[in-house]
Amino acid sequence: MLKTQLCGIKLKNPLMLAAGVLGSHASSLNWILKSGAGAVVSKSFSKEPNDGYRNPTTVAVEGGIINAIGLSSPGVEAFIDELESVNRIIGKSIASIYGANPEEFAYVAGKVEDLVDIIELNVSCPHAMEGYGASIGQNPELTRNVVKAVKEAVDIPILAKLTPNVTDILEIAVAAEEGGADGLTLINSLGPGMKIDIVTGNPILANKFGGMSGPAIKPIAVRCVYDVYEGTEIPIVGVGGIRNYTDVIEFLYAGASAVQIGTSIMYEGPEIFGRITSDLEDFIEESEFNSISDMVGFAHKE
Amino acid sequence: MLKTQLCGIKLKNPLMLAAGVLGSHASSLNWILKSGAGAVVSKSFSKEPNDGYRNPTTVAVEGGIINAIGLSSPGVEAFIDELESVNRIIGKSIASIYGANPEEFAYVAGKVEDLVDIIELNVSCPHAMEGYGASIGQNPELTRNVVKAVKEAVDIPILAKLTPNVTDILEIAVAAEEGGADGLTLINSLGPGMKIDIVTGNPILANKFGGMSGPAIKPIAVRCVYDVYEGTEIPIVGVGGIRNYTDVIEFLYAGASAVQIGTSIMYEGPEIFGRITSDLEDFIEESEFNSISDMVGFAHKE
Amino acid sequence: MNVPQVIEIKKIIEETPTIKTFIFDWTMVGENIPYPGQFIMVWNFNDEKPMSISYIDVAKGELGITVKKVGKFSENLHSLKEGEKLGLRGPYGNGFDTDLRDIRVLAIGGGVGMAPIAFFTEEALKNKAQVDVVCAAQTKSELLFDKRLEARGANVYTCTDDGSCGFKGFATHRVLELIEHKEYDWAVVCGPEVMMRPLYGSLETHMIDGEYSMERYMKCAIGVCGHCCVDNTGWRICAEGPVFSSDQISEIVEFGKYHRTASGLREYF
Amino acid sequence: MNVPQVIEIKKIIEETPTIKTFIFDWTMVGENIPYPGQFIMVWNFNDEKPMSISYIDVAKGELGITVKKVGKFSENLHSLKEGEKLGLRGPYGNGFDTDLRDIRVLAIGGGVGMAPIAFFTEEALKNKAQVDVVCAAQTKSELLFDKRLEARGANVYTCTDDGSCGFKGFATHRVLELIEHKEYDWAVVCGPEVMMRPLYGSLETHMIDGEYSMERYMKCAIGVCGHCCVDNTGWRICAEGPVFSSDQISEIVEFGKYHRTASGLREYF
Ligand SMILES: Cc1cc2nc3c(=O)[nH]c(=O)nc-3n(C[C@H](O)[C@H](O)[C@H](O)COP(=O)(O)OP(=O)(O)OC[C@H]3O[C@@H](n4cnc5c(N)ncnc54)[C@H](O)[C@@H]3O)c2cc1C
Ligand SMILES: Cc1cc2nc3c(=O)[nH]c(=O)nc-3n(C[C@H](O)[C@H](O)[C@H](O)COP(=O)(O)OP(=O)(O)OC[C@H]3O[C@@H](n4cnc5c(N)ncnc54)[C@H](O)[C@@H]3O)c2cc1C
Ligand SMILES: Cc1cc2nc3c(=O)[nH]c(=O)nc-3n(C[C@H](O)[C@H](O)[C@H](O)COP(=O)(O)O)c2cc1C
Ligand SMILES: Cc1cc2nc3c(=O)[nH]c(=O)nc-3n(C[C@H](O)[C@H](O)[C@H](O)COP(=O)(O)O)c2cc1C
Ligand code: FES
Ligand code: FES
Repeated sequence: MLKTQLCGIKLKNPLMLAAGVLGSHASSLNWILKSGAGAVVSKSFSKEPNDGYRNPTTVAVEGGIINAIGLSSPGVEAFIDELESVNRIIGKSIASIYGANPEEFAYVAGKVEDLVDIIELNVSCPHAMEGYGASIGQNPELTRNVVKAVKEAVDIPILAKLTPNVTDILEIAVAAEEGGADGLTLINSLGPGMKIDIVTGNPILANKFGGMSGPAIKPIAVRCVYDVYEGTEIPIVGVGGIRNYTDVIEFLYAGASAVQIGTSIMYEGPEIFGRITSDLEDFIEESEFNSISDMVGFAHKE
Repeated sequence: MLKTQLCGIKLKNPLMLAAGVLGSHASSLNWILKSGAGAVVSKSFSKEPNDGYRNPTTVAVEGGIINAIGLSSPGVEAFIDELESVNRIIGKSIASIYGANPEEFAYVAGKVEDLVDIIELNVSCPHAMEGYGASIGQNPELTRNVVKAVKEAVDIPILAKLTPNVTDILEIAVAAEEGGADGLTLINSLGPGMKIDIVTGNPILANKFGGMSGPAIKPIAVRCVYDVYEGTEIPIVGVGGIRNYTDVIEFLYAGASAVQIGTSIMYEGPEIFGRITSDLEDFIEESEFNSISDMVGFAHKE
Repeated sequence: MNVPQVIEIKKIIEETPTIKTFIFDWTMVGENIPYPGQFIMVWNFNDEKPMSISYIDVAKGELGITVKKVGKFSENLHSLKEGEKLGLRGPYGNGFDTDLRDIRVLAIGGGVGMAPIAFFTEEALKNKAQVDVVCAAQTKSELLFDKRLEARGANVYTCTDDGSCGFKGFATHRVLELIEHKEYDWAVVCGPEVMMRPLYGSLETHMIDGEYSMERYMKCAIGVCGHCCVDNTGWRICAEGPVFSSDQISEIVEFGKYHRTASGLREYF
Repeated sequence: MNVPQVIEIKKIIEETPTIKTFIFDWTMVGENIPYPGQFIMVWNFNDEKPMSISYIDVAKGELGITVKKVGKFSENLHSLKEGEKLGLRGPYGNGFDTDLRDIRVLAIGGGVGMAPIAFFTEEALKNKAQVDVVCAAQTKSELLFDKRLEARGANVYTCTDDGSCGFKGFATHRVLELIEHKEYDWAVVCGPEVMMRPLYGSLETHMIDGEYSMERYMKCAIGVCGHCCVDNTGWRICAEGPVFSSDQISEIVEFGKYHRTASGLREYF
């Protein structure tokens, strides 16, 4: 009953694992698929290996966490081994990639194209090294160019994952659409934010600030999806703070065709996928909807 | 022991009421002053009366609320009556004003200059009517012009209150500083955000989206203060999610000279000012600090 | 709790030509269980306004509000049918003291002000108070909850502006007559402020303390916006109120004089 | 709880030339009370790493960690004095089963792997288990907690690579000798994986089930980043681990073979 599709890719349900959460190894990706996710997004990886930031890389805040993992990545060559072991029979596999310029993005995308169903472009990490992540996604021109280069390099669908940390997310979304994105993933983590230890005066994260995620960011993510739905034509994957089936419904109503779950895995583990799919089935059964796609954009009705 | 000063104005403590919370009448402003606040900021008011948005104007979200009151205001003439009744002997009075252009801001500021100690410019409301609020504060040029016009019109200190909903808050802060702001208030409510009712599909707020406030936004507010402290010379008033003395300390360490408290009044009423001042006194007594000003910017130490 | 729960209207009762009661299923646990004097915010998907709780049944898990048709919002509610939905959040505010065993109470309700008075009276009676109710309306057909409270064991004294129920005159007159002949320890009052103001005077003169329920324009109802604050104390009607003691009323200088509109402009009664 | 609490080092104990124990005041309530096998994240205001809890005293409200000097971070900890501060968050992870009344337990610790083994042994003894401890180190002066556990009533068998304590050889050899002559119902193991791997083989051959504590590079320690997940099950060392049963170990194909560095690249042991 939860069957749906995204950019022509069939999904057994609209729930996906969000990038960077339990996504570094094929083993954890497979565990999430077995737990009921319709698709999994890998941790973002790059051409060359990268250690990421020193610890502390995460700290709790009200309603979630802030993190500055710093895009640690073993590099595409090593990650190919992982992607080859993802069980694509029980669910779909999405590679999240990052790079410093269109060429790097295109290179990495080309390397993994045959191993995954969709490629997600991380142009939105709020704590990436200078030149990476949000420094691309905060600029419509750079965003358009990265999307365009990857679009030209691969034949599978590509999602551009955007940052909410801009004056006008619709402007960036339109640029990504123009660049040829098949869909948009909204949103990457918020802020960034900071937490300071009151005894020593030290910002707790080694990187000082980090992206905020978890239930607290949901209202912002839902608004981003709502706004971008009105101004673009391509499908949207909603992400940010989902913890319950009601949160999933909010995102669908706002205009998302599918959703991703990240931080909430911290509260109850991969089982969250099974619980939400079953709650969602119950909801649809009792509702007047016949399918997930019926629900997409429902909040925009007159 | 908590005595400090802001833009040359003496404060018995660094705690202020934030604009728009219990700030529409002299009576509630006086209640807050009696409860221990060092200063109170009025609800933002304008030249002409404005009803604001239809209800619902607030709804709870994880870690706070979203609101779209819509800058309701009885207009400056009526508000003068309120300001005249504020008890400026027990604490300082700050007028928050808004307008559509530099002239309106300057007009309203001139009208109330003699009745208050400081004027705060709301160029940052995330749910204002087109042309007001954040549509000014998201543009460095417009921000500079509004600040400049008010600076020329009045002789008392002026604070520019900025929105976090921009790609680079430092850029706007610098513009405000260039315009002649004596200080900066960071941050207005976040997002905006949206909450959708899952039964009917309606966005709950009548305005559909609204600014997010409360404990959940604190990490973002602290980071904004930290960043702007590094890039500007004028004092900063920190606001966003303060609920405890530890939150106040985080803001001081990040670089705020004073702080404002808004949404948390919902949890325990005006008594929050008395509780936090007393906790803050205890903290300083046991610490190596001798004054509030010793603590300002402590997180930037080497 | 500060999010509207969308609930079907279970039952609609036509109380008078202009007043209807709407009954909803309501989860009766903890802070969700309302007490008399509290209100809920009612969202009709276009606007949201406060309504006093006029009825509860804890065992059945039911809650009722009673709405008078006076303007756009209340007219819309009156147009709804059973099975249609409204969003409810609350309960909000403080409530009347009902712990009044053996106390001789005079409960006074004017017009739809009888809504919280009816709920109060039922609770007070359960707590073994002796309750006389003054039920005031413009005309006989508009008398609200007089029969309901009589059936529960209260003495109900009605009065109407046009005398159609026997006693012709305002609640003030009815009350004056009563308190000159009967002893009361406590009064509970809800109605238009133009009615409550003189009543307050009379009750004070007769040294009858009590509680008064006030209305002010509400936006948030959760104590943040400050729109419902009253002069000169600054108390929030939605948090410190809507019910105030006689002593508190004496500090509310705007009581009976003015309130504020949506913009915050004062409007004199 | 997932925020470092900055706490003064109350006491520092030099256990061996390369190992120190750090004692802190710790609020012992609810989920804050650690059990053996759990770890905390230690922040020295420059980096943050996992350390097993080696000691608690619930009555006194004390917790201890025991750190071996091996690199930059641990060297920095060793340079600290009593009264200086560290940030601690946790406890994290699952723990060893200590509910082992009358069970004959063989507890095996290699090097600083004795840290959780010591805490385990004390708890298991309190629960009336019979515990034999194999305490392995490179040389006699590096033997950790052998005296402490003997004093608590465990039989302690030491061994060192250089034979300086009598028995020359690895923990594996010591254990083989023991299990060929004595009956055990349960084993508990912590140490380098190059030690645990052959031990696991021997214990399986002798049909001795038990629990093994593993280490992997940790970033978040709260089960989100996925950096500590192991092949092929995907289990998180910080959440489903660090302690795994013999059956679980058989599913962890990388056990004793490889782990991952900060970037996520595999590094073979
Ligand atoms: C604590 C409280 C309890 C109430 N209980 C009841 C009740 O039990 N039954 C009942 O019929 N009515 C009750 N009201 C009044 C109700 O909230 C509405 O004001 C009323 O229904 C009129 O709304 P309207 O839009 O139909 O008419 P309108 O013509 O739009 O309004 C008439 C008047 O209602 C007042 N009003 C309008 N909006 C609001 C608002 N958001 N908050 C407060 N007052 C407003 C204004 O004074 C306005 O002039 C209560 C009000 C308060 C504050
Ligand atoms: C669950 C767990 C419990 C531990 N308990 C103890 C203990 O009780 N006592 C003790 O001395 N050590 C313990 N460690 C090891 C400790 O966390 C450090 O790895 C060790 O102190 C080395 O750090 P270093 O920077 O000094 O040396 P380095 O030379 O920087 O590191 C040496 C090796 O330590 C490992 N390491 C480095 N950083 C981390 C990290 N963030 N997470 C995990 N491993 C890392 C790597 O394999 C690295 O190659 C534990 C590790 C884990 C995972
Ligand atoms: C620990 C952590 C690591 C993350 N790493 C990545 C990443 O590598 N690439 C990416 O696009 N997003 C990354 N994100 C962002 C998430 O994919 C997601 O957009 C965000 O956390 C909001 O969703 P949530 O609230 O469900 O976690 C990371 C988030 C967390 C918490
Ligand atoms: C109900 C409400 C109304 C507000 N109205 C105003 C306003 O009129 N002018 C303004 O500058 N900020 C206004 N704000 C923003 C607050 O002043 C403050 O910047 C924000 O809420 C963050 O602080 P907090 O988390 O302590 O509430 C309002 C906030 C709330 C919750
Ligand atoms: S209605 Fe907002 S404070 Fe009462
Ligand atoms: S260290 Fe992040 S999941 Fe275990």
